[in-house]
Amino acid sequence: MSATLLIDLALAFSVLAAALWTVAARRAFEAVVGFVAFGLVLSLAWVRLGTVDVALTEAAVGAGASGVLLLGATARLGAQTLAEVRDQPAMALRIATGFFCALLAVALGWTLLNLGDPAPSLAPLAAANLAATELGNPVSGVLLAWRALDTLLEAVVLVLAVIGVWSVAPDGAWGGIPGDIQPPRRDPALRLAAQIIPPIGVVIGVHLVWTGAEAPGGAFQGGTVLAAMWVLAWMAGLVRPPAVSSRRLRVWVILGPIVFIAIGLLGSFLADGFLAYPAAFTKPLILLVEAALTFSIAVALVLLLVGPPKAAP
Amino acid sequence: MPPLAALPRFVGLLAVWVVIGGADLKGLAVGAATAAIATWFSLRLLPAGVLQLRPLPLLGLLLRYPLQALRAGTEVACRAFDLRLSPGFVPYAPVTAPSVQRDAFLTWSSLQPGTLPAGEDEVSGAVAIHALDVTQPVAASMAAEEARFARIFRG
Amino acid sequence: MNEVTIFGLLAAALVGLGLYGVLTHAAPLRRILSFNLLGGGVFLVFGVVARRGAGAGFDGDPVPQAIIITGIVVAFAATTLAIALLLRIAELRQDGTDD
Amino acid sequence: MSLLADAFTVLAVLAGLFFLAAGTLGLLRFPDTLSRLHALTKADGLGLGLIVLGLMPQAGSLLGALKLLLVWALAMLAGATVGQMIARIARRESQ
Repeated sequence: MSATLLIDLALAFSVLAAALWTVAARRAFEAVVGFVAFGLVLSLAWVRLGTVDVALTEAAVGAGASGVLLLGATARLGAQTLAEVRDQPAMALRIATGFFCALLAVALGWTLLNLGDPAPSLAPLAAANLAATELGNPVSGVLLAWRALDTLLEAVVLVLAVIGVWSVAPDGAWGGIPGDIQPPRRDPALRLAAQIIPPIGVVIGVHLVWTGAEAPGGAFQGGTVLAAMWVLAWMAGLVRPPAVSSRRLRVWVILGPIVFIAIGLLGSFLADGFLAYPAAFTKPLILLVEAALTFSIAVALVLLLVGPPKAAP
Repeated sequence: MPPLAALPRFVGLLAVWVVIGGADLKGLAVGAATAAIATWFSLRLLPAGVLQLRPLPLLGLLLRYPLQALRAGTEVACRAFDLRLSPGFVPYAPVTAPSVQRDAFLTWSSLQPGTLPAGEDEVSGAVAIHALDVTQPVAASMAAEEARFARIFRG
Repeated sequence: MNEVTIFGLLAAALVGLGLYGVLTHAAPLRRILSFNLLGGGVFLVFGVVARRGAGAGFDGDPVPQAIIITGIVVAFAATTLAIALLLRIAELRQDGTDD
Repeated sequence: MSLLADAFTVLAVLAGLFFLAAGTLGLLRFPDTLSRLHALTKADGLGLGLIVLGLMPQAGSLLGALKLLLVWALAMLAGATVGQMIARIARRESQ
């Protein structure tokens, strides 16, 4: 048995163990900790599957941002589970459910082991079209050129999620500052870290976007890092977001999708169609879209993590 | 913003860009713009002039650190094997008044052998230092480290 | 046996486990967590398919890989919305104004 | 020369692994939360540092080695910060 196989097995067992813990833990807090661990080990599995782009996204979004969100929610929920004892399914029902879920897993596993050969692949096509985008990273090429519509819709989904989160605000709080007001001097250690780390994180986040054209990275990974840095400063009480009624804030959130759509429409007139790039300007336009997207993704993620407004303006 | 006071930060952040991204010319232009934005953010979080570092004492402190880390790690490792513990809190009143310098010293001391600051006492204002072995001279080593640490700041 | 086999089986197990959690947990937060495990399993299926499609000098088929990134971000957006609803419901219950 | 560098890497990484294992042992054996934090901030920090030190000759360039050092510095800063925050809460709860 080779060393890489051993590593893969160890990784798979760690992911499965963290997932089991997440489902079986007694308290919500323990389950959330299990879930964060799940995301981190899973991101290593992505590296082993040869896709560092996904690994970065998983670590930043799946473990990092989700962890902040879920831990915050657990703390605020406290002992409230929002479930009654009578909501728990009976043992017999649980066993039956478990049986059918296991059956589904076995069927899926069997299918995955018996996929036809040779495997269908769009890799040669992606490689052939990559040259036109002048990018070195095929995943960025797919995200911003070939499947640009998916990426545009994804950016729009983030905007919709922000609208959704804001809309659960209590009536009286509409138009106020989003999120809890953080105590200005909660913890000296946190405050010090929030004074030193964010500028370094900004450099790392922008670099992830910049390098995404050639190497693993991109708008989503970099944008998440930028958002995390701002949220860190916010948690330490050093910065606060503008009110949700602020026009400036709203423009920031939609800037990315707007620029994307505008350049897409440009393609309708100057190139082959909507979201196609004029050949001579492909790379600069992609970089422009990516920069605007990064900014709006970062703002949207911050607003999603911070939550709806809590108090009147 | 005073441009000269921000220069060391800008240079430091640009250095971070070069370390993670290399120094090709096109990337460096983006890196400089990024470092400028990051410097602006840094100045918002920590105004210029609050932390004035003296390069040589700072270098001395950093060069001494690997030895301290080795001592700290070895001590914990030994105690993990033979479980010779008498854990507890030792109150320590830092000489430095509450400030960024003091916060920095406390974070620094949590990486030194045997000491872990665990928050201030509401009444006395002294910092409760948790130690694995309270029979060691914890307060004395904190005081020595604080004197050493204070030298890296100007003024 | 190779990484495709191992992570393919892991993906199947995660889908089953996540679905079980969604169906049997009564507390909404635990269902959200389980739903994300289920999602992780589905993404891993995509990842295995991408790995099988390695070629043209790439470690995997970049098209499914790009879709996974899109999926992770959309799943996160859905999770934030679910959590916001959950916290609001909890707030209303605490105020005793939910009738 | 490269043999010497490889030997150094193996030794340093093994030493790092030893301290990580010792830190984990402390995490399991120490009696209270605050003592366990010592195991995490100090033994694991040293373990990670030795692994970084061992990998530096393998980085291939000065910038690569400095990048490893940057990772370690950020990990230490994060560890020291979180360690103090948990210590503060643990002390309040133990009182």
